[in-house]
Formats: sequence, C-alpha cells, structure tokens
Amino acid sequence: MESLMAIVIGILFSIGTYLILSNQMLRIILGLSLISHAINIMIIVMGGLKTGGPPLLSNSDRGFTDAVPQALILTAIVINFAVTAFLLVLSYRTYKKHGTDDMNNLRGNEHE
Amino acid sequence: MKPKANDVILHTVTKLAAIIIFTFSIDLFWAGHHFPGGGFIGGLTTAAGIVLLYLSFDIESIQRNLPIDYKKMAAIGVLIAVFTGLAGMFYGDNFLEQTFGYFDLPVFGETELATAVLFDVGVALAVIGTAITIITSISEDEL
Amino acid sequence: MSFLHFLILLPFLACIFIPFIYKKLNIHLGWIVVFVPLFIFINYLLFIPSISKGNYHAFSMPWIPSLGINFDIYMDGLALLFGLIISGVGTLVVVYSIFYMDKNREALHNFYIYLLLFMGAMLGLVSSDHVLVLYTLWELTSVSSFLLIAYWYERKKSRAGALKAMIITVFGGLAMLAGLIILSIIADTYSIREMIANVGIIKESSLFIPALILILIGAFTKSAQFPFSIWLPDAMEAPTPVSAYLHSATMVKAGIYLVARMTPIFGGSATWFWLVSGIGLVTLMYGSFRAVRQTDLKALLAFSTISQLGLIMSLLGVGSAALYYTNGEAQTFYAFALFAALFHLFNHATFKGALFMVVGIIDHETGTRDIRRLGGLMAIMPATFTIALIGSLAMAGLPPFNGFLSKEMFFTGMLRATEVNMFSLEWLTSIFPVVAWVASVFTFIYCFILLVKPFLGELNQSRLPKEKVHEAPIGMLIPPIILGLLVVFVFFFPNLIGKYLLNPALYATLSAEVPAFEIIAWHGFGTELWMTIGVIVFGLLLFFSIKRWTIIFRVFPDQLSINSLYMSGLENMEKKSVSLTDRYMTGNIRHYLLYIFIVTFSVLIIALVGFDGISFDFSTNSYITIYDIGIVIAMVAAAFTTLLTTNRITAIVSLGAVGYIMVMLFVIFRAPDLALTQMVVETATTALFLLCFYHLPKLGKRIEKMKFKLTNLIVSILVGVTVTIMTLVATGHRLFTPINEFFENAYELAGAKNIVNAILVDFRGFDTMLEIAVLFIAGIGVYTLIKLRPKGDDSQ
Amino acid sequence: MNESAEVIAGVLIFIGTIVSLISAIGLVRLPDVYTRSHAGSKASTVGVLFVLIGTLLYFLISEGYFSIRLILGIVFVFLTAPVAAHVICRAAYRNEVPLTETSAEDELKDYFAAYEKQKEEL
Amino acid sequence: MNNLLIFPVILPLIAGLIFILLPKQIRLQRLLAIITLAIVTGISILIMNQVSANGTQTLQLGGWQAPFGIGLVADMFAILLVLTTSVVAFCCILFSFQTIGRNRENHYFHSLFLFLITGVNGSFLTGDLFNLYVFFEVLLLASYVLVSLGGQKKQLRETMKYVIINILSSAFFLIGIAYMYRVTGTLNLAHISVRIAESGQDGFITTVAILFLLVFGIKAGLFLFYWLPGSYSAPPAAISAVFAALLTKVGIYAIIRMFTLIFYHEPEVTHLFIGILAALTLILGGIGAVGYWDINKILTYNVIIGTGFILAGIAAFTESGTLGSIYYLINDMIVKSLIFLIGGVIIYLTGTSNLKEMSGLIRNHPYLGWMFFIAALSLIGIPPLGGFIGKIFITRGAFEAGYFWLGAIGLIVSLMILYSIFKIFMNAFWGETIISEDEEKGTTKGVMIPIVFLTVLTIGLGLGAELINGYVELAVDGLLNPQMYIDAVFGGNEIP
Amino acid sequence: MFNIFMILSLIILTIAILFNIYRLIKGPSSADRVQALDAIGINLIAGIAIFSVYLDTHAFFELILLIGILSFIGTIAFARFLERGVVIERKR
Repeated sequence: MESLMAIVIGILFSIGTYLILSNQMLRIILGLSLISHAINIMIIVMGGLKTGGPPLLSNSDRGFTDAVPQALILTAIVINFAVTAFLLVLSYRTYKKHGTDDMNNLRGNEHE
Repeated sequence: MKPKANDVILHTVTKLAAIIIFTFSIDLFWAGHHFPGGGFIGGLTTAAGIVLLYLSFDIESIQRNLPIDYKKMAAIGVLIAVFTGLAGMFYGDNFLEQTFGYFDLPVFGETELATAVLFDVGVALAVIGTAITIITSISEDEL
Repeated sequence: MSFLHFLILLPFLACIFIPFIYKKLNIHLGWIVVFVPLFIFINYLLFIPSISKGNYHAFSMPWIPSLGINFDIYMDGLALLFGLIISGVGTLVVVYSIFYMDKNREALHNFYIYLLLFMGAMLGLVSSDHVLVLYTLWELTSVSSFLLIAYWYERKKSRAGALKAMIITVFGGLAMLAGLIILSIIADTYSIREMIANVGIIKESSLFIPALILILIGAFTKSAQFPFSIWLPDAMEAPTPVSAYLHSATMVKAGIYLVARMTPIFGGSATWFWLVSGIGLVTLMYGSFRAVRQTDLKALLAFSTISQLGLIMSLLGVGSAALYYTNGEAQTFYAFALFAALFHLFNHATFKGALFMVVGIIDHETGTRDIRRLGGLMAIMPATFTIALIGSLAMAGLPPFNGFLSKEMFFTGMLRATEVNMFSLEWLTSIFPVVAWVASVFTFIYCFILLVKPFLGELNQSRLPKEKVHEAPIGMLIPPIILGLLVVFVFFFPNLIGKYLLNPALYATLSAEVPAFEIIAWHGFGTELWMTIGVIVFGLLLFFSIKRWTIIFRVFPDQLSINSLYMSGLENMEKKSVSLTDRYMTGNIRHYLLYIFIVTFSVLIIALVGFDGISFDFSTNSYITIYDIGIVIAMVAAAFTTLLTTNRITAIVSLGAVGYIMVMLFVIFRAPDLALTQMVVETATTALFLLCFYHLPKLGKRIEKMKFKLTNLIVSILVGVTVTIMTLVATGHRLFTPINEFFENAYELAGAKNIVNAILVDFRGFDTMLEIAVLFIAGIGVYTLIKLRPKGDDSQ
Repeated sequence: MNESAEVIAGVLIFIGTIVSLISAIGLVRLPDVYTRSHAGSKASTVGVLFVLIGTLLYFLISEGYFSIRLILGIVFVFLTAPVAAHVICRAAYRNEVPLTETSAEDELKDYFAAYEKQKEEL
Repeated sequence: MNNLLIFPVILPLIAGLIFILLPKQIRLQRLLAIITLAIVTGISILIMNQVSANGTQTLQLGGWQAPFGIGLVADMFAILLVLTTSVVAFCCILFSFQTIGRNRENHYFHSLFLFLITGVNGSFLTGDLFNLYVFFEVLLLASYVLVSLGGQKKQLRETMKYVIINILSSAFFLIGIAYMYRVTGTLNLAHISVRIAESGQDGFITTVAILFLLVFGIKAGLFLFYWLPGSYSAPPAAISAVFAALLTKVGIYAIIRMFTLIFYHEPEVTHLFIGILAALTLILGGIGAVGYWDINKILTYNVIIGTGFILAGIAAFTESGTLGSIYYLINDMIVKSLIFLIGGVIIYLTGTSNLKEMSGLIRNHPYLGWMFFIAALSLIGIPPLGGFIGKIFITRGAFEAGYFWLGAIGLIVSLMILYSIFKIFMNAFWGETIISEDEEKGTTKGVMIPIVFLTVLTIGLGLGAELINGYVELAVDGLLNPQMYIDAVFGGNEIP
Repeated sequence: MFNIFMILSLIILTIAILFNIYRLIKGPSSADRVQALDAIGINLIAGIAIFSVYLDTHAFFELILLIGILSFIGTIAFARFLERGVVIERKR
C-alpha cells in the first residue's frame, strides 16, 4: 500500500507541477492544490498505514494507527485552506485589476 | 421577465435543516473530545448552517436577526484560545496547560469538564467568524 | 588609555564639537581647528629624544577585548616619522586653508570635520599595532578622502573622482584585509609586533605568498602604484589644501608606510623584492612620462606624485634585500636603500606640499590651473615663484635642495641593486639604474615645465578668468614658505633629521640593528653624480625640443589607457549586469518556478544517488485491497481530468473529486477526523474556486509552443519521479519507533478518548492556536483585498 | 444475535444499493431534467434510507448501539432531498431548459406567458 | 520551565487581535502597538539575561515533557534575534505612523504587522519542527496580506508571485517534515538531533537535509531568491523595511538552526553546499545590485547579498565564521531596516525611485543624508560600524576552513555593495539640489526618530561590540555545541 | 459471507456512482450536472454507511450527516446560482 501511495503521490506531484508551470492563474492554483493533496497523503503514509484502528480510545480492542501525522495533516489542511482562500481572492482581484489571467502578461518589468 | 419565485418550501425546509445542522454541529463540537469532531469541524458546520441561511434568504435579513460582526467574533475566538493558555499561568503552570476533572452535576450526572473545551470554543468561534467573513466579503463584491 | 591615545583621538573628539561651535563663530573655523594638529605636532616632537635612542612605546586601549580587538598602539621611529609629517604638514595645511577656503561661501564645518577625521585616522594608522585596527583606520582614510575629494559635491567630476578613489582604495583595503587575516591566522595573533617576532612560522606557511600579494595590493592602491594609480589624477578635484595634504604628504604615503611596516615580515623573499621594486620602477617611469604631457598644473603634480611614490617604493623594494641577511655588511649595504626611501619620503612631503600650495595660490589668484593660459607670473608673484623654484628644483634633484641628496641616494640604491644575487632573475636588476635614470630625465623635464610655463614668458590677462592678478595674501604664503625653508635647511643639515628621525625609523623598518647612516652631500665624482649631470643635460635638451618629440604620446591612444579601461569597465559592468540580471529575472513566475523546481529536484536526486541514499525495503508495507486500487485509480483519473480538461468548471469539479477521494482514502487509513475535516474543507474550497473563477476567462486551449510543453513535461516528470523515489525510500527507512505511543494514554493524560483531538487541543494545542490565527489572518486578508482599493480604482 | 443482525442489515443494505443502482440507471436513461429528477431524488432517497436503516439496525442489534447521528442523518436526508430536487427543477425551468418532446403538459408556461403579458401592459 | 518565553510570541498576537475589536480607534492602536513592542523588547532583554546567567531557557507548552509537547527554546542565538526583531519592529512601526496612510491603518495594518512579529518571534523560539512550519505560515500569511494591502496593480501582481512561490516552498517544507517524521519518528528538534546522532547521518538523511536547505533557502533568498526583488519593492517603505530586516532572516535562522543542531555530521558535504549556494547568491546579488538605477531594486539585491554573507559564515562552520555570521545577522537586521526606511523617505520626498530623476537632497536634509551614509558604510562593513565585525570574522572563518574562494567572493561583493549603495548616496543626496523643500512630495517630519535610533544602534554595534560580545559568544557556543540545546530541552529527563 | 455481501453492495454502489458521473459529464444542462452531483452525494452517504458496517466502526457516522448537509447546501447554492446568477444575495 505504501509503495502504491508513493506512486500516486508522484503522479499527483507531476500533474501539479505541470499545472503550476502553465502560466494561467487557475491552473497554477489547481496545481498547488493537487500538490498539497499529495503532501497530505504523503504525511499520512509516513505515519504508517493500516497498522491499527482509528485513534479513538473507545474501540480499543486493536492497536491504533499513528495519530500524530493525522493531527499534523489536520493543521496542514486548515492552513492550506486559509492560504488557498486568500490566493483565490487575490487572483480574482488581480485578474480584475490587470484584465488578464496569464502570468506571462504580469511580468511587470516595464517601467510603470 | 419572470414572476418572482415563491420560496416558501425552501424557506421552511431551510429553517428546519438549519436547526438540524446547528444541533449536529454542537454535537460534533462536544463529541470532539472522545469521538471524531471538535472545535474546527463543529465551527465549520455551524458556518455551513449560516451559509445555508444566507443562501435561501439573503444577507441583510439574516444580519438583521443575527447582528454579529464576524471579524470580531473570529478575533474573540482566537483571543479565547490564547487566554485559556494564559489562564494556566496564573496558577503557576506552563502556558497552555489544560486541566480536566469529573464533576457530579445535578442534571447531567457525572460530567467531564476540561479547559480544553474552552479552548475548543475559541477554535470554533474563530472558524465560524473567519468562514463567514470570507463568504460575505466575496459575495459582497458583486461577483 | 594613554596620552598617545588621547593625541590620536583628539582629532575625532574635535570633530564632535565642530557642529556645535561653528555657527557661533565669527572668525574662520580654521583658527580653532589649527590648534589640534599643532598640539599633536608639538607633543610628537617631544617623543623624539626617547625614540632616537632606540626606545619604543606601546600602549593598549580596550575596544572589544573579548574578541582580541584592542586599540593597541606602538610608537617607534617609523610611526614617529609619519606622525610628525602628518601633524606638521596638517598644521600648515590648515593654516593655508584658512586663506584658501572662503568663510562665507564654503561649508567649512564639513571641510574641517572631514580633514580632522582623516588626520586622526592617519595618525592612528601609522601607530597601530593591531592589524584590525590598522584596517579600520585604513578604511577610514579612504572614506574621509572620499568625502574630501567630493567636497564640492555639486560637481559631477568631483563625485566621479571621489567614487573612483573610494572604489580603488577600498578594493585595496579589502585585499589588504584578506592578507592581514591570513597573516593573523598563520601567526595566531593580531599584533604586528608579535607577527614580526614569529616571522619564522609565517615564512614557512604555504599562505605566505598569497598574504604577501594581497597586502601589497592594498599598499599599491593606496600609494597609487601602477596600475592602480588612476584614481590620483581624478582626486585632484578636491580643494587644493586637501590635495596638498592627502595626495602629497599623507594618504598616499600610507601604502609606503604599510610596505615599510611589513618589510620585517616579508622582506628578504624574492617575490617581495621583485614586486615592490619592479612595480615601484614601473610606476616611477609611468608617472614621470605621463606628467610631462599634462596641461593642468594639479594633474601634473598628481602624476609627479605617482612617479615619486614609485621611486620610494622601488627603494623599499631594493632595501628589502637587506632582510635576506641576518647581519653583517651585506645587510647594511642594502639597508641603505631603505634609508634613502625614508629620506626621500620626508623630502617629498616637504617639496611636494610646497608645490601643491603654490599651485593652489596660482589657481586661487588667477582662477585657472591650465598652463596653456598661464605665463609670466614671476613678476606679479615673486614670493610664489621663489617657492615654486625651490620646490621644483628639489623635485628635479638639483642642489642645494634636499631632493638632490635623496636623488643621489636613490641612484646609489639602484646601483647597489645590480649586485643582488640571491634571488632568481637577478640579471633584471641591471635594468634598474637605467630605468631610474630615464625616469629622472622625465622628472627633470616636468619640473621645468612646472617652473617655466606659468612663471616665465608673457602674461596674457585675457586668457585668465580673474582680473587683476596679484600676489597671494601673506597667510597663504607662510605655509609653503615654511616648507620651502625646510627644503633648503635639510640640504644643509641633513644629518639632523637623519640622526633623530630617519635612523630610528630605519631601525623600526628593518627590525634589526644596523650602523647609523650619515648623509653626505658630496662624495666625489661617483657614478651617481655623473648620472645627475646626465639628467640635467638630457633634461634640458629634451625640454627645449619638447614639441618635436611629444608625438610619441600619440603612439599611446587614450582609449588604451588604464583610466579609460576603468571607465568603460564600469559602464560595461553596469550594462552587463543589468542584461544578465534581466535575463533570468524575467518577472514571469513560470521561469522562477522552473528554476526552483529544476534546482531543488535535480539537486535532491543527485544527492540521493550520490550519497548512496537509495535503498528500498518493502517489508513493512501494508496489504492492498481491490477497493484501494479502485480509489487510487479514481483519484489518478480525477487528477488527470484536472490536467487535461479545457473546461474550467470541469477542472474545478475534478479537483474537488480528488479531494473527496482523499476523504475516502482517509476513511481507509482510519482517520475519521481527517475525513470529516477534509470533507468540509474540500467543499468550502471548491465553493470558493467556483465563486472566484466563474467570471474569469475560460481555460480554453492555449496554443503553446512545443518547447513550452516539453519543458513542463520534463520538469514535472523529474519532480514526480524524484518524489516517488524519495517516498519509496522513506517508507522503508524507519530508524526509530515514533513517539505516538505516548499519546495513546490520552485518556489518563488529557481526559480525551479521541487521540487526534487530544493532540490538537492539548498536546499540540499551540499548533492549533496558531492555526486558527492563520485562518483568521487569511480572513482579514480576504476582507482587506476586497474592501481596500486605491482611489480611482481601475478594475474592469 | 449477531447473525440475525447481519441478515437483517444485509438484506436492507442490499435492497438499498439495488434501488440506488436503479435510480442511477434512470438518471442515465430518462430523457430530460424533470423526469430524471424523479429518478435521481426519489429513488436514491429511498435507497439511501434503506442503507441507513440497515446500518442503524445492524449496530442496534449487534452492539446495542443506537446512533442518534444516524437518525439525524436519516431525517435530514429525508427532509432535504425532495427540496433539493424541487429547487433544481425550478432553476432548470427558469433557465429554460427544454422539456422532453413527449411531455404531456406544461402548466407553468401559460402562467409565465400571462405574467409577462401583464407586465408589458403595465 | 520559563513562562516568560511565551510573551514575545503571544503579546503581539493578543494586541493584534484586540485591535480588531477596536477598529476605529487608530490612535489607541498606535499607542498599544508601541507599548506592546516595547514590552516585548523589555521581556527579551530579561530573557537574554536569564539565558546568560542560567543557560538556555525552555518552556514546554502545556507542561508536556520534551518530545511529546511543543517546546519553546530560547538559547542565546534565538533570543538575540528576538530582541533585534522587537527593536527593529518598534522602529518600523514608529516609522509607519507617518507614512503608511490612514486607509491602510483602517484596514488592520497594525494587527497584521503585529501578527507578522508573532510569526517571526515564534519561528526563532520554537523547538519543534512542525511548529516551525506553523509559525512560518503565520508570518507568511501576515506578509501576504501586508504586501497586498492597498490593492494597487503592482502590489497585487507581485503578491501573486510571492504567494505562489511561498506556498510551494511551504509544501516542500512539509515534505521534509514528513520524511523526517518517518525516519526519526519525532518532531522535536532536539529529539531529532539526538536520534540522528545515534543512527548516523546516512545518505537519505543528508538528502532530506539538503531538501530543508533548499526550502529555507527559498525563504531566505539563498540562491533561489527570484521572488524577492519584486515582492519587496511592491509595498510601502515601512513594510518592505520590516520584510527586508526580518523575513529572510527567519529562513536564515532556520538554516543555521538545522545545520548546527541536527545536520552537523557531514559538514564537508552539506556545509560545502551551503557555501557554494552562498557564493552564487553573493555573486548574483552583487551583479544585480550594481546594475540598476532604481532605489528599490538596488536595496532588494542588497538583501540577497546579506543572505549570502551570513550563510558564508555558517558554511565555514568554524568558531570565527559562526561568530561573524551572528554579528552580521544582527547588524543586517538593523541596517537593512534602516536603509530601507531611508530609501522609503527618499522615494517619499522625491516621488520617484529612479536615481536619475533625483539629486541634491542633502542640502535640505543633511541629517538624513549622513545617516544614509553611515548605514551604507555599515552595510559595506567599513569599521568601526556594525557590519565590520561580521565581515571580518566571516572572512576569517572562511579562510580558516580553507574556503578561500568563499572569503574572496565575499570581499569582492563588499565592493559591489559599496558601488551600488554609493550610487544611491551620490545621486540622491549629492549633486545639484533640484527640488526645493516646498516642492517635495512629503516631509521627514516624524520619521526621523526611528531612523536616528537605528543609526545609533548600528554605530553602537560596532563601537560598543564589547557590550554584546559576551552574549554573542554564548550564542556561538550554543550553536557549536548542540548538546547544550539538547540538555536544556530534555532538562535531565530520560530521552525516549 | 457477510463481508462479501457488503463488498458486493459497495461495488453495485460504485457502478451507480459511475452512472451518475456519466450524467455529470454529459450534462447537457447545468441542472443535470447539479442533479448528478446531488445523487453522487447521496450515494456516497450510502457508501460510507456500508463501509462502517464493513469495518464494524461508528467512527464515520458524523461523515454521513456531514455529506448530507454539504450536498444539500451545495445543491441549493447551485440552484440559486442557476436561477438568479448570484449565490448569496445582499438583499432580496
């Protein structure tokens, strides 16, 4: 399972990277989201998979999976949500202001 | 030009559903200590309920009945979380030291009370406040 | 803190007071300031008796003692000689400046602050024993000379000259710093005296030669040696008192000082010998040759200074051969050149200071320094002419002036250099006297130009900017007269300074005992005298035929000069660096991301392979069910849909699908809390995506070049493969048991049965607290993004 | 005890899934939004109710665990699914999504037309 | 256990949150902000003295023993940076009152500024890898909002790039954390250090170390600095000053912490790599700085150069090099904020950032000009100002380690700094005065206090280095002996 | 036996979801897509329920209700949007 997930993570990273490199705001954000999904999977994989039951003490008949990565992912998900929300609104505002969603047109090297 | 839609069905069900959602979110919030759930998820569910109200009614009429500045609510939430941390220090403990105990309350029977719950209240408030702030900000931008 | 410290710090202290007093003064600020150098000079004079007996004084003042950085000073013959020159000439220059700088028109407080800063730095520099303090003051002289050169900062030329001087001298300073640091690492001390004591260790080190070269670069830049000499002519933009002070008597001598000070450490080695004497001679030749051509009096003096510094430098180089021997006649034989160097250094300070002041007077009274405009001033300014006569003849090396003595000694030194036989390439030394002689001829010529062109001939008033040219005020004449008198005085009583100043200084330079030298004005018809006579004959011949042979200057076009090399180099550097930087700083984020991806992941994969980090261990892997595979396939399919679709709603929804499949994964991986949170967050994210992107243009099919797609493809595959490999390695690379078992006591410890929740609110509650703070900041951010807009919002 | 739970729950859940499948087939096969809405909401609501009740019974019987959340869930789904279908259909109609050719009647059409006419007159 | 440690983190946060509740009282907000930062400064000094007297101070949050809970650890290095941060923040916010504009103040500028300080201080103090990530996010989000605050075209555009790159680097950071957790099974920095020391730094761990280096390198502007010039020149001076002074320094701090506490087993590989990156950074930064004629660009490239310098000292990994790095780091924080503030005033006065369009400011603003001059000299490392001890000891350290090329590049780049900064001085302050005082677009009223204060500090750091040298040497000791840090964290408890 | 039965149910459910996805992609109108999404949500609820039985855990019951709530809100939001062009109205 871990090996399978490693490959999935790799694929998600590849797709995410491809999207990020595509100069279009929406695609970039989609790519970033995919990568953050991949990372969440990676963290939980790193904690070890299916080594026990859910980390709830009430069903304590079996062992528990590692709860630490789960807590980390929870924090990461929330932070990621916050950042994505900000980035989305930012990109929307940038588009409105500049009239383009192509990062290639947002170089800003010309003197303003 | 179309006639104005009649939203009676939606409004009625929305009110009912909102009550269920709020109940559920409170349940999720309380359950967090022992079952899946907790402040964050409870807060988000509450926010979802509020969004549902916004959806089927409109922002102004909800604001009229629930006059809350969500930014302040969020700030207060974070402050609560911080101050539960500080509270421990007055008793000479470390910052964020949580305590819990079991109390025999008249109605609920033996109940566990933990300062962590207060912390979670802060989390929930912060989440609700932020989520609604984001949603209303965006929708007020006449998207 | 000793009295000597006080003397050195006195100029700095005076600086602090100047801003407070200068506005209240009715008299010229210089009258106050002049007491500072005068006081120092008098007190330095009082050191002579003790120093001339061969004593020295060392004092220490703590600065950063715990780092071993202390203001250690050391007063020996060399320091005293320099200190007297600095404070003596300083006094005269300040007096001179009182008449030169107009009280009402100039920002005098700035001028004197810079001057005092410089003076203090210079005094400290020559008596510092600590290399880092030496460096500190060295840079301070650069900075203060920068400020002085750019004193008239409105002028473009002043600024350019100042910057050039600053860049070159700071460059040298940095090289010197590197050299000094290397020295201090080798000798494990910052004290120059201790380095000299441990010279054996230093000479054995493999870093000896680099340190030597670096320190010499420092000395050469400061002393305007070829090819670093280019800053000095441009530094003439400074007010003339400054030129007289910095660029004849003091700052440029700092390099000489450094070479002299370092002689005990480096002297006796072939590299040092060849570099110092060789560069010195080249500079001597170059300076005198270029000086002949100048039409600006100050530029002429600048090149003559370069030339004279080369002379001193070459003598120091030749004299360093003395260090090859530990004692005996041979040492004395070569040490004579060092003695000559010190003597000429002193003489140069006197006659060059006088000459600069003369030029300043001419400039001040006539308004120009261009020799093509000037002429016949002798009749109007007899006193000035007399001083000019003394100064230029002394520089030309004619009796009865001190220059004659040191010039003769210079020839002696060069002749003795031909007998050097302990270093390789010794045949080269036979060129030394030839070069010395030729350069002396040119020196003779420019000295005559300096004397003849402005003072003899016809005065053409119409060419001069100022009307009614007259003799300078007496106050302005006093300082050059004093210097001129000194020039004559030294010729007649050379051994007075020889005994009390030069021999102790020589002793300090050599750091070894040699018999005291006597300066003799007449020693028969030796080779030296014949050389001098030859110089006069040829010099006069060439001077009168100057128009016929100046054609040879055209052989060297201006574009090839080092100066134009510097200027075009600077310009090119700006252009090249802008074009280089603009090439990679395109402003397009895709390029930046490409760099980041390529660098990060290629470095990672190289590191992983290079450090033998790849080792797989699948034994700890958990089982796979069909359902898992289904979920994984669905996930990958959804991800590919996100990539390939051209419909933005589809892209967003399929991204959401990936998120929801994550929920399923979390369910499989026994993470209910995660599943719940992911579920809600994914919904909210998707909703936000839809809200924000509904009004944006459609994704559409963009026609991108093949190269674009191929680059993306290669980079993304690189990223994916690297991440996969690293993750595979990591999964089999658990070295320790994780700390999670502790948290399984959550119920006893935190009263919670949900371990994840216990971690979130209790064990790692701090994370959660900050996490909601992050969320909150994002909320505020969204709010301000939408609410706060600049006036005249031009959104579409 | 456990076996009876498995049997009851198994049967209910299986029925639920079948209903869900049928509803999905309906969703694919039926001709227009409005008809598909029947299949989508009604059938799948029934399906999910069966599954949820089965689950509820399973835990009730095997563990004696009565989940209020599940009950709440059942109520919620039962309450909202029809409304959701209603809202979608209305939106579709107002967006002028065409009815299938075979539709027998379109009462709203006349009402909308009348309303429009009235507006124009005003 | 020392509860004081929480205050530098929590006080700005609380104050910032309270400002949200008082949206209209700008004056009160200003006052409170100043008071908060002053208190934080005071507490930092207090902690610093405790650290120097009693050794490294720790606070296990929630009272959970070391590897399980999150711990704040104040060793001398961290607390020195916290102190500097507080001082710099104090000056920058003082500066902002006059320049930032009512509009921004009404839109929570003060809160965001304080949140940023929370993030920075927290990053310095935390002893937990994941918590470090969280603090990074706090400061990053605050910085995102601060860069975009105002909503001008340029700001939005540059924020976009800034955010994207930082999200990506945070993602890489999480990858590193995941691998680290897999290998060592813990998140506590000291615990990781212990475990890696026990197992040895094998190839995979070294690779992860390099991943961390690159991640923090992106944040610190080490070689992968491409995002930096744009985003630092977009916001107003008070914000870009605090960015220049603090944000890259957090990345630098993280690199130093990771490579002295955890990954110190293979210095000939990892530290050499840091050295190569530092050299490249120095060269590219120097080349960037000398070419342009725009104040903002010149200054931002100097930020990059600063990063290169500091890490060159760490690359050497000798006592001198580390000492130099710390001195340079502290001075850089002070002098960068100073020079950005003055640069801001110049732009504020002339209304342009193009050097070719300004001239002769010194006639009307002599003090500003001379303070810029002092700041410039300090930046170049001209003694006896603050920068020189750092420069000398970094060079010395590089030489001692045998990295002569690194020391040489550092010195050559000093010359480039000199050229670039003096270009500003000579073009902005010297030359003919072309605008009279009446024509200026702004005044220097009220902004001189922080500038003077920072100038005094940078002079004092050089002349009065003896006063803080004891602390700096303690910091060096702490960095070179990771055992001190570990002992303080575990406080004698058994290490699981 | 029981577990196989559950797996079978899950597979049937997956097929149902696939049908729904077909409708989601095909459309043709936005209303169709929203409807399909709604159906997927409801099917997911069933899936989770079956999965809970299969795993014999009540850890995921919250998820069931949550999916219900979110799918309802999503549907309403979409419908609102289709009907009025805005998601949340400032004032009616």
